[in-house]
Amino acid sequence: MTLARTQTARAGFRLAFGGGPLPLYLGGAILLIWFALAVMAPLLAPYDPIFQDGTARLQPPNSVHWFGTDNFGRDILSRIVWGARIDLQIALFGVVFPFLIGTTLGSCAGYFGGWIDTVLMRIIDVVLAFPFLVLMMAIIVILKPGLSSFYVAMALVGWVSYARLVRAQILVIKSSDFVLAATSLGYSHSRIMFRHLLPNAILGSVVFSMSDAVLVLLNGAAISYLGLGVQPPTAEWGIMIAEGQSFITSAWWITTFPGIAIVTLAMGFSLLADGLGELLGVRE
Amino acid sequence: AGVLTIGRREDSSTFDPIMTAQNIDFWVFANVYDVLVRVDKTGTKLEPGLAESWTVSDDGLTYAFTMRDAKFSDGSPITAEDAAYSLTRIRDDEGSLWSDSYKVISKMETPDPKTLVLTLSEASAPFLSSLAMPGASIISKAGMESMGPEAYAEKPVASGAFVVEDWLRGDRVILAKNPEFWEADRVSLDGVEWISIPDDNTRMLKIEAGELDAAIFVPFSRIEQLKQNPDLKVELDPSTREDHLLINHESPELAKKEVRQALDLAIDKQAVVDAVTFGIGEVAYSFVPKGALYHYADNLKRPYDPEKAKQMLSEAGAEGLTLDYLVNAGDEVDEQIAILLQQQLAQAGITVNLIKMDPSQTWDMLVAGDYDLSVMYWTNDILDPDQKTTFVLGHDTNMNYMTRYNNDTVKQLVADARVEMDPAKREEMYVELQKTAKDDVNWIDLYYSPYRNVSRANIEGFYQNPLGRFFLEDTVKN
Amino acid sequence: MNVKPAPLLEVTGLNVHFGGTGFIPGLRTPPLRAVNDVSLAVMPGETLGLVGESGSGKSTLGRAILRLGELTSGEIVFDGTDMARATVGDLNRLRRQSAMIFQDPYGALNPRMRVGDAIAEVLRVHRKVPSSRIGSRIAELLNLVGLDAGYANSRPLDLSGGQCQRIGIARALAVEPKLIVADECVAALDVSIQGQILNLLMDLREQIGMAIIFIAHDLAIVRRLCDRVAVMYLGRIVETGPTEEVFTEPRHPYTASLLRAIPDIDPDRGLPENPLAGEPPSPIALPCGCAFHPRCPNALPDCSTGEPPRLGRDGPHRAACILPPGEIRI
Amino acid sequence: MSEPILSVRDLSVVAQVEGTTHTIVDQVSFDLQRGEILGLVGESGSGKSMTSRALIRLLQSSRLSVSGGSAILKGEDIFTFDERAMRDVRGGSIGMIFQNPSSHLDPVMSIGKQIAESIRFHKAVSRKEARGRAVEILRQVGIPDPERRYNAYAHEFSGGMRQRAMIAVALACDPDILIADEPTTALDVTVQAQILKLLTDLRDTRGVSIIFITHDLGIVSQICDRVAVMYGGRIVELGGKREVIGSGRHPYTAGLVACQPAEGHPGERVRTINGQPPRIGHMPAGCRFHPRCPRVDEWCSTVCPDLVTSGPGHQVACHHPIPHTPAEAAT
Amino acid sequence: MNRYRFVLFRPFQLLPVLVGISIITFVLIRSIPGDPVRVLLGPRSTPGAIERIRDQFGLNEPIWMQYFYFVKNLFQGEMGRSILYKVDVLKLIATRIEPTAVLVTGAVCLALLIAIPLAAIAARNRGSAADHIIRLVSTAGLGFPAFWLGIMLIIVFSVQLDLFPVSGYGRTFVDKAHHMVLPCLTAALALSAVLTRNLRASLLAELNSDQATAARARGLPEGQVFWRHVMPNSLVPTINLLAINIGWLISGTVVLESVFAIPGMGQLLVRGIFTRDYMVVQGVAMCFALATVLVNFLADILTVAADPRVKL
Ligand SMILES: Nc1ncnc2c1ncn2[C@@H]1O[C@H](COP(=O)(O)OP(=O)(O)OP(=O)(O)O)[C@@H](O)[C@H]1O
Ligand SMILES: Nc1ncnc2c1ncn2[C@@H]1O[C@H](COP(=O)(O)OP(=O)(O)OP(=O)(O)O)[C@@H](O)[C@H]1O
Ligand SMILES: [Mg+2]
Ligand SMILES: [Mg+2]
Ligand code: NI
Repeated sequence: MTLARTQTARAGFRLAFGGGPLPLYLGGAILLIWFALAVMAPLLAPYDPIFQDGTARLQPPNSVHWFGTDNFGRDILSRIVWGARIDLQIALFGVVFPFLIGTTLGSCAGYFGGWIDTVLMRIIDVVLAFPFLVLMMAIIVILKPGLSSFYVAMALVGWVSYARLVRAQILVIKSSDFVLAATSLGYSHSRIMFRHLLPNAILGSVVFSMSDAVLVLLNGAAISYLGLGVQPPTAEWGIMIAEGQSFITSAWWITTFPGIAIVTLAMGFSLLADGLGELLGVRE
Repeated sequence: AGVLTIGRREDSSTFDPIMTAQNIDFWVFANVYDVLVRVDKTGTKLEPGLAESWTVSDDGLTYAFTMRDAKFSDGSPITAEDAAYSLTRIRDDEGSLWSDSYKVISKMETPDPKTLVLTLSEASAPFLSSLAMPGASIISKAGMESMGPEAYAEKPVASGAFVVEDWLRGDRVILAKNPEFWEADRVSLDGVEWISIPDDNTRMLKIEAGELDAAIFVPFSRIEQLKQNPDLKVELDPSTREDHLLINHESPELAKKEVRQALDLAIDKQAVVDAVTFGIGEVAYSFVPKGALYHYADNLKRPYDPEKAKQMLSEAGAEGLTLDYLVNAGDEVDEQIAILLQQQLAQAGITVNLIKMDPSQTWDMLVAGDYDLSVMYWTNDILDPDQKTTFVLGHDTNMNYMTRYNNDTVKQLVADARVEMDPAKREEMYVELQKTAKDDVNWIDLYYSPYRNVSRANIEGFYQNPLGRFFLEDTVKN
Repeated sequence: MNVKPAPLLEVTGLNVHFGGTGFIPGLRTPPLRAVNDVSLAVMPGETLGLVGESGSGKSTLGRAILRLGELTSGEIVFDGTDMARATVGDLNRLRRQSAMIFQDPYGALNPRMRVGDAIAEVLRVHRKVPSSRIGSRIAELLNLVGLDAGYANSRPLDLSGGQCQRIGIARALAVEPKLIVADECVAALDVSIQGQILNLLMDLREQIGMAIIFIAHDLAIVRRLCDRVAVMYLGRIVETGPTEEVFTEPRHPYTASLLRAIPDIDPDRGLPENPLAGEPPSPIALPCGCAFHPRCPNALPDCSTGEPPRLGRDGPHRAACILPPGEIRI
Repeated sequence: MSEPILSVRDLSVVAQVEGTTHTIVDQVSFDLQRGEILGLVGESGSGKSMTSRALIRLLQSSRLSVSGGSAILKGEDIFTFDERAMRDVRGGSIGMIFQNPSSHLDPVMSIGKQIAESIRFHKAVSRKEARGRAVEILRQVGIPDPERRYNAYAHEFSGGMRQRAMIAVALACDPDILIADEPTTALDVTVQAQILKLLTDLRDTRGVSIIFITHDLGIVSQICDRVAVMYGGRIVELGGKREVIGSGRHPYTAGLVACQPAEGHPGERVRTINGQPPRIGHMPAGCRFHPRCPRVDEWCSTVCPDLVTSGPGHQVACHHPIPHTPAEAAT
Repeated sequence: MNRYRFVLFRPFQLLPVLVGISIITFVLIRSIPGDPVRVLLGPRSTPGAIERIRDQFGLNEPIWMQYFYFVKNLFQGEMGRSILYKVDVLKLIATRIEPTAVLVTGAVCLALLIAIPLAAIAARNRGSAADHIIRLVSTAGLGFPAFWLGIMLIIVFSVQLDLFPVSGYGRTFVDKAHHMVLPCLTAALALSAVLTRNLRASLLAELNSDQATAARARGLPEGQVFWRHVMPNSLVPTINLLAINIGWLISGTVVLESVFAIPGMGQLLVRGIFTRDYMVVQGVAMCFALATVLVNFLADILTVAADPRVKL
């Protein structure tokens, strides 16, 4: 019976809150640590992340340079700590803009339907059919390589996932009774959309945005590998891996530590996504 | 005997010699085609190729070549007519990338199949050198006419040591020994495979794993480590490559010679050599590369002196200078140099903004003069210094290699040197040019670097001359 | 004879079709006729029961009347205006004078809004009371549906089904409607709660005098609550009339089968001997003639041909059946 | 009276919620005779489904567990069975008919295959034979054209046919007991009547015993032989349908009967039971019904009454049962 | 058969997508600063030569004329000449399409081979150590940059263990399969991480579904319930996830082909972008788009085949 089912769902909701999903805490903790490192980078980093020490090039991890140094004699640990600032920023902005654009367009399409929906779905088809790394490369090259272009490209390419997700959600919720009730009570479109539809439709996207952050980070790294990422000598993990590529067999530490950094941050985000999904009962 | 497999960064794009300007293609052309006149192994002398001998008229306008008894890979003889056809094509064909360099030929005659007579419109000292360029490779007239350019570019009729057996686009070029080659007994290999492996790491791992006989473009960073490996031989062959820092003379502060000299002083080239080339390169001091014809070994070597640089800058009223530095995105070495120079110039009080750009776009910006500094490199295509000098100092159509360097005396001197046929006098003129360029700081010479190749221990004679030609006809696989 | 008052709602020839898309004629899917040529009228203050089996189009009709779903054709005259061709202003008037109560008490409330906010929202949108009085009006409304004013602070998920249903009703009452459409509003509730809601509706009807269209498939409830009843079968109204008359003297064989199938609480009466046989036909491919004829125990050869019989015209009790009244037994 | 086919004693089910243990089904005991239909009534959340699920040892969640009691099926306690033996009970001895056939049938496997699948698992028969039997069962439950419908999927059936298919699946291995958990709640009355007829026919022809879970007292009085009324996880009254529905002695049973809308005249207010049903975690102490009970006193709120015999085959759990006859009431 | 009706209509819906893609690529690649001819000529370019070659490739025409020629050529079965390779792009693609197709299909198959058992183990032992490990590993697997992972696999499996060739594509069937194991594995690892997580979630939901309970109530053993009733129902969303990710996977080949020196379309495309070889980029992008669209189409057919309820 519907009633019984709702009650069980409700119990599940509370259960999740009370007991708390482990991934949520774990993911949250990882992100928090990175966030703290990023904020306190000036205090924590032992060296200037861009200072080149000609006498200390390619040193393996030792007591002076815990994570070793790169081919310019820059301290890897300091670069990773400072890099956290950029990478968190990448994860944030790389998600926020697509999220905003995607949810707006997706909810309009889902709510109004008709030709708006048709046009938008066709555009989404086109963007999806395009190999997106290539699209991003092209956009970045047009705008000139760098972080801000990366954000723009990410926004132009990444919104489709959110649009699809929100649209699908809106379509489901649109036909639910409480939206019908809102219509029957004579509420305006904007009120129904912003007060009733979106708050309920957006959960899935919020959870998705966490795992999307992982993809954004990796995209950033791939873009750096192809040479279109942040401007040198900025410390950023993707570019550190890319620069350390040529030393992968001779000086493993240059790529391994930023690699681990990316993986842990990515894990933090996916764990958080898992936990949030479990908590809010959202499936990807 | 055996097939030599060589790993390189990219695959060939064509086998039509006139359609490309890329080393990657040229280096294979030299295996497949022969030229009238060759550059020798040391890269300092010309020697006979398909032309057995030649005479030059006193006014330097008429060249008479006697053709050797040689055959194309299809068995037909290589005649003077084929040679004339090849040169006409490079001069006149619509798609030719090199026509400008051969416009000087005004007339080609083939009185008999063994004789080719070329008449020039003006005397040209570098002319003979330019015939050694792979673009001027001798192709089969009959073959080209019957196959059409597209098919010929795919599977050419060869005049060189090897013939294209198969070409797996994007992957590898498979060459087989050409039994009809006039020096066929010199060739020991049964064939050659040029394999494209874009990733530097993968290429090195592949040769370490023994899946390749040789690999070219060894990254500087790997040389030391590869040398440790007893199964491998790392070859550092002198090249004509020179890396330099372009300066835009039209940007207001940089128009002053003193400022440019201060920049030169502020750059620690040895540090670049150490950090970027791992000590393998050598500090450069002239635009004519070391070991090349007319290189001036005593040219001025400005010391690294950031204090003096600072002082000169303030004297020139260019304190707190801020410069835009264009970096080629995706080029590891370029990025490394940029990062180093940024820190060095900062010590002389110069702020450098790195602007990373996709290479094709950097090119546009350089042409448009939208930059202050940028790193570029040059390798010679021909033996004679004229080609590079003209591009760099001769006020050619490319604004002196985009530097917009402007010195009329130099310009005149370049033109004079081109037509001067006396080697001793030419040498003097080129020394003068090198001195002036250095004084004017047309650009900043950074370093010379060798070709870096690695081969398995059982490979012998895997050698590249300074112009980049591989002598695979002498390579032996044991 | 006194003058017959004008009906509050008069529906004429209403059709709602779903689907029927496809631009290549051969492959086009036929439309699903969820509501098929329906006409009915509701007087002010009257309670009309709408019964029929699942999928017969009751909800669709209820929504179409309130213009909450698309409609294909027909007229819906509400308080003198044809809402089928309404302007935005007319629609707003309809919204201010009508309301809907839903089957799923949880589903009808936004899970993210507090109860009080949900009611306040209605009051604010329709400017029913000055904002200073909103708080007290919410308390009033909650009291009206038998809830403590303290419930204003709770969220729907913390309430029981019966409480939620009351909130839904309170919110519907906030617009002070002349017409309420209640779509199976007690079907999801426990038996012991059902009665509470029914009583509430009866109380409210007496106090406020609104008209109710009560959709249900529980005939016992309809008999208890409604003044008149309309029976639907596959998108059509097959019988309509005063409740007691229909229940005691059904004129359509389908109504009769329905009444027969009601499980009786009397332990001495067993199962009906021969329940209605067969499955309802697919609403996409309606049979020729009377849609009920394949299952009709009284079917005549004529029933399977021609146009489906129309609802009779005379008197309050009408049926769409060619059999003469009185032929049909319960 | 013959030996009951199933005898449940003191069955309790507990749930772990937020670290605390709640008893959801509390010491439920009843017998099921061969060929009998036992009605299990009570409102939503009273533990009807939980009781039936416990009998096939398939509680929906790992947080739920049977905490005590026994269920003797043909002389053996099924709570002592291992997983293998339990599989034979499920489908073999006890068939389950669920309320919502559309979600309880595998949407991507054809109906016939699902029946044949369980036949093949319980009986060593060939694929072909299983198919033949499946078609036969489909015919028995009144699916027209069963050979063709064998390959149909659940979504291609109407609601009534789906419920028949569900019954067919439960019947696949000729079980002795059918547990029908609200099998008609989602259906309309006409179809409901068909299904009820089918179930009573099955009882009459095959002699299966049926536990019929519902909250519709009308259905109970039409088809059941005996009724158990549940409230808050306990059986509060158990007896023949005439005794329980006609003259229920527990105030809750009486209230339930009284609040049927059919009981009364048009326009008249429906009689109701005050208050709300208890929710899990908020179970009142003492008698679970006492906060809503008209006959409550202090005793009710402290001591939980046991199910005691109050007449032939009639048990009630109340400190103050409604008297049988006016005479009894007077004393 | 009515359910497969969409097969007839879908091609019409694809057309606007392809037109959209072609226009976007056409405009996009041409709006990237940089001149293909200048790239072709390198440092020795002179304005005269540039003009001449531009004329030869029709690059001096207005852009809409170029598009018109492109479409016209398309109808004649040509895609225009590559500026760098001087042959028709279609011919280039023909030689390059196989490795990429093999890479993508191999990766998908391998990913499924990895994901299905892992998800099955995780879901059937929810909350166990195995479940946690699988979830953690798949979460971590998502975070590895492909180019880094690729090199690591080469070092371990090719250089150290000498099991697979370092790079390249191979010529005979067996040889090709041997060469493609590592690249496919690299792509599959990330993909299987996504799939495992998702499939696990679907499986869990489906394991708790009513129909699974009903199957258990029929006395079916857990294994049978799982593989016959739970898995088939969970695979449909996974198929769709795979289809959605196919674009991502195809993009991934760009990096992988460069790491593993596979002569595929990804490399062609990257070089095309960097050398501004308009026609190549155009052709390859269209090809990729077509592939994405076809894969989605295929996924639709599979979904319809796997789930009798679905109508499209
Ligand atoms: N949005 C829709 N699109 C297509 N068909 C629909 C839609 N809504 C309803 N239908 C169909 O219209 C018919 C009537 O549906 P409706 O919900 O009105 O029936 P109902 O009488 O309210 O049934 P129930 O008693 O189950 O609520 C059904 O066959 C249904 O499948
Ligand atoms: N997974 C669960 N965990 C904890 N409690 C549960 C769970 N599932 C059900 N319950 C609780 O168990 C109690 C009994 O539920 P049950 O499903 O047996 O009721 P029911 O009488 O069958 O009701 P309905 O008429 O709604 O089917 C309810 O209070 C319910 O909230
Ligand atoms: Mg309805
Ligand atoms: Mg239940
Ligand atoms: Ni119910």
